[in-house]
Amino acid sequence: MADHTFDLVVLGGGSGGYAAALRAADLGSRVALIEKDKLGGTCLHRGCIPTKALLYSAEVADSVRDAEKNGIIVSFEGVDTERLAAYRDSVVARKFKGLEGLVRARGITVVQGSGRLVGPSSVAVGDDVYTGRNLVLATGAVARTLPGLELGGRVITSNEALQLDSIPSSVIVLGGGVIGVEFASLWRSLGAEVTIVEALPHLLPAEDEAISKGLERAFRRREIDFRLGVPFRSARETESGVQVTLDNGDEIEAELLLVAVGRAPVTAGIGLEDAGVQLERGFVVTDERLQTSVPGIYAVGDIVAGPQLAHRGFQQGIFVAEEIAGLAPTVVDDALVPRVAYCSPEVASVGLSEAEAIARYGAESVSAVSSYEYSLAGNARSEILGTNGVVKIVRLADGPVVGMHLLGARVGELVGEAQLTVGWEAHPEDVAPFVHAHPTQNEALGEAFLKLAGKPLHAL
Amino acid sequence: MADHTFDLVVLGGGSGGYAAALRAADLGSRVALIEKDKLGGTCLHRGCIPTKALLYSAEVADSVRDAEKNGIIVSFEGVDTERLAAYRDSVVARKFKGLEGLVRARGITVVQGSGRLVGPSSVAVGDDVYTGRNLVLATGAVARTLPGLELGGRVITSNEALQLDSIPSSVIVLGGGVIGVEFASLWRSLGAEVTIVEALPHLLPAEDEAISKGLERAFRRREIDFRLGVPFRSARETESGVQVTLDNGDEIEAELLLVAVGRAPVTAGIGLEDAGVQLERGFVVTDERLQTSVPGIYAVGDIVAGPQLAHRGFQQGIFVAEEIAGLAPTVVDDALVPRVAYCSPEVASVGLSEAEAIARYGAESVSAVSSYEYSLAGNARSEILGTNGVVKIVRLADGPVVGMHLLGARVGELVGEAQLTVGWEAHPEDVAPFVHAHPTQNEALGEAFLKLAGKPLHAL
Amino acid sequence: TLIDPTRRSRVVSPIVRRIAQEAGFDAAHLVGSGPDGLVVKSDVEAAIAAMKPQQQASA
Ligand SMILES: Cc1cc2nc3c(=O)[nH]c(=O)nc-3n(C[C@H](O)[C@H](O)[C@H](O)COP(=O)(O)OP(=O)(O)OC[C@H]3O[C@@H](n4cnc5c(N)ncnc54)[C@H](O)[C@@H]3O)c2cc1C
Ligand SMILES: Cc1cc2nc3c(=O)[nH]c(=O)nc-3n(C[C@H](O)[C@H](O)[C@H](O)COP(=O)(O)OP(=O)(O)OC[C@H]3O[C@@H](n4cnc5c(N)ncnc54)[C@H](O)[C@@H]3O)c2cc1C
Repeated sequence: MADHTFDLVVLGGGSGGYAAALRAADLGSRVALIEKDKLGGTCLHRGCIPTKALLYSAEVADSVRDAEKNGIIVSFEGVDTERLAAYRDSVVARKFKGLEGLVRARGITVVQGSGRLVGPSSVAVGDDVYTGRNLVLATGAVARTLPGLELGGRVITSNEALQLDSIPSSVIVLGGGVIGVEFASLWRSLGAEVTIVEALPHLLPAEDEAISKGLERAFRRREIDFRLGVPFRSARETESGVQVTLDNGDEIEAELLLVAVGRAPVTAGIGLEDAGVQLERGFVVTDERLQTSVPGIYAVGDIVAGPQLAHRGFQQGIFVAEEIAGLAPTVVDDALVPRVAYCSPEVASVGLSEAEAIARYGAESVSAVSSYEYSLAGNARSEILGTNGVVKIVRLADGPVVGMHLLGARVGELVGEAQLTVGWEAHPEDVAPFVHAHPTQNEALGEAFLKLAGKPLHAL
Repeated sequence: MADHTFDLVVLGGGSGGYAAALRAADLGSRVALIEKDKLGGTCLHRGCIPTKALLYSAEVADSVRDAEKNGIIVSFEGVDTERLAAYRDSVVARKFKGLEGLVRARGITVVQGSGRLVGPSSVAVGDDVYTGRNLVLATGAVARTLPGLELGGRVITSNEALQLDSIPSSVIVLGGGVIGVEFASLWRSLGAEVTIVEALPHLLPAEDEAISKGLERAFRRREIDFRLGVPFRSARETESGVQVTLDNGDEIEAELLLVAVGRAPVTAGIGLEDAGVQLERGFVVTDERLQTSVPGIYAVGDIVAGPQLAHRGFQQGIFVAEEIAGLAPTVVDDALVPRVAYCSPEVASVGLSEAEAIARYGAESVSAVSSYEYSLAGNARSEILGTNGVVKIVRLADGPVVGMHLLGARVGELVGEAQLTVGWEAHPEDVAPFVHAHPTQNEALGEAFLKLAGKPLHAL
Repeated sequence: TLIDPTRRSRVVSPIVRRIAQEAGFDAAHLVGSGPDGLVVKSDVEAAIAAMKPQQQASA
């Protein structure tokens, strides 16, 4: 048994863990980063990156189908799944190489293997023990399923969905959250018949209702089927596929069933409880500065309850490294973490939905919160792209913008502006003097701000 | 001769004029808007909108050509110029209809005809005289040419270029400014051989040199030819095309010559001098609050020297309407007007180039200004889109960001975030706490801010 | 005291910083009510409101 001593030991090399390691090394710490699989974790290998590569191929397929409308004459001959896979893998490989290079350049010791907490400051990997003045837990999350629904065969998760070597002719997607709608959109673009089953009354139920409804309209136009507000009851494999029964007795059949009902934190069997790290429903409990119940042990990323997003992991990882270095960084506010769903049309948001804002600020008076929806029909660039959608801005009366909600092709890229607006507590009046570039889609944000500031230009 | 009295009379119904009219009407004024051609002016009918529609078709053509790489198998069968034109015209028609609706809804009196100043508060259109307590001049600009270079035949401007009923096999583009590089990019995507001739040493010479150089590299890869730093000497039509001779004696030949050497203000022959409105090199002279030398007469848009952009016209139009209404609006700072070139790759910027910042702030000490270039090679979303480029941020030492400069596919949409950052005088440290959504292109801005704030994440 | 020049509270918004600057003080010198002592817009606005009667009194 060999002992290795570091300033910081990070367990898990995904978005949260590697961000903590990179930033700590940058600040002068000697860092060990323990990873049982591949550096980059879910996001790089089985999450953000491969899905977004495939979704871009889907976007290309859609634009090819519409190309004639734009005067570009093409014939669509199908999807080459081998090239699709090669493209997806090449993007992942290049980012992976970049990450390995970064980690090497910062002098981080990468330990390959499965780690287990063996005390308040030590992690064992096989016979080796890695001791740090501080530990960061970043073991991430894995797809969960519903009680009674066994994974395997034609019942798959995003992991298998990403590795399929053909496009299914039909799919049932269980769960209308981000991962569900992204796969539904992807498969539809590549030719599949898709049905989404969601127990809550809306697709993307965490988003502002106006956005969910708009997405539902758009999906309806794309002939993506969905059953909302009906819980799943059971599924069974048939000869040719999977048959799903809903709680209302309805039966649906398809070639595959994708289970996308959420992701469970990976916190069992790695010695957390023994070391005194408090858990709640499987998530690691932390204070607002991300310290666990054991002083010196921090947790970041998907194992900390909240939005399971890679950039939240980055931000928390950076935070913890700076916190340990005594830099007293700014607390990460989950409400200010931007959210993007890369389905077609895209959804992007930051801050509070209208309902959340009213719940928080509108208790005393209904006029405490106001909102405005600017239709992309008024936006020239969206017209050029042939997309519909909406920009919804939620503000406090005579107060700052507290939420921005976007729907439409490519609006994911507008979330940076939305994030700074909400994060910096801008009033629409602060944005109004800055007339946006014409003809851009970000002009739609500009128009919505102008309207909220009482100065509509291209709107009534 | 009939007399008509209004609160405000606006001469010219382009971006600047109609914005002034809309905002003034909104603020309760009775407004006459005089337009000799079509409401919407250059931008809507011969500028921003039709070019961006065609450039989107060009983008579709490019993505079709690359589609195989993404696993989408298509065969490219060519450009259908009739459908291309129909698409372009349908976008313009829909925006035109929207604008007419807006102008009608705000109760603006539209006067069809050519107007001429006949006093300090009156404009004559044929036999009618329109008198306002205030006048706004907004007659816009038209393409200019070089001395000795006559327009006509195979020597065309953007007006004719937009109406071509076929894609030329080869084109020489005279002028490497925004309009020049956009047409060069468009035609190249649609199959033409293109040569740009620019007397200054760089394409987009008004942009930060790093961006110009990056664009030149990208155009070289696209096999767009260019001759920089060599003035044009002469051109003559041949049987099959146009032959251009450069100052160094080089000769180039192509089917067409597009003259894109700038746009001259439309200020002659409309009674301005007689009414006492001072001109300088053809532009209307105004104070910083856009009032001309005649009290009560204002000028907006391309006739006022400065960046000739539609949204600057909007902003100035809004400003003047509010100024007249006594709202004391914030002065429009030309340096904060965002700029986008919709070539492939796109260019977007706001604020000062590094050279401009050094000239303005760095006189005493070289360390007064610092900058950072983040390569899009580090950005996952750009990798997915298959684009190269750079985000360059210029800041003052321990001070605000004063310029942002972007190159890469789709970066035009990032200019909204850049505009607020520069406009609100944010420090990189203000942005750093807001980790951007992954994987977006706006994350590249986030990374650049992190680096400038001394906290690089995905960078060395 | 409301404004303490030795205080270094956190400010992340250029807008918040500017409103304070225009009112003649540094937002970082306030006690912040945001997460972890962050100075938010309403803190600056409250400070400005609290300063007003004082200014009138001294004028
Ligand atoms: C299909 C899909 C699409 C997604 N798309 C997006 C998106 O577009 N944008 C976005 O922001 N987020 C997206 N996410 C979410 C994102 O992937 C996660 O939020 C992010 O990966 C969480 O980072 P993490 O560091 O907490 O965990 P992970 O990335 O899961 O990393 C945890 C790492 O720890 C390792 N590990 C676990 N236990 C041990 C152990 N005992 N010893 C050693 N190593 C261990 C694992 O091997 C893994 O590499 C997506 C997720 C999925 C599944
Ligand atoms: C090819 C091209 C592409 C462009 N692309 C962009 C872009 O992507 N983004 C951008 O921001 N800008 C772009 N521009 C610039 C933009 O079009 C102009 O900045 C904008 O139109 C200026 O608005 P304006 O109101 O000053 O003038 P104009 O739009 O030129 O409008 C002036 C109007 O006045 C009318 N008029 C003139 N004289 C009289 C008279 N005596 N009586 C009555 N009416 C009169 C004209 O008919 C015209 O309608 C582009 C320009 C061109 C040529």
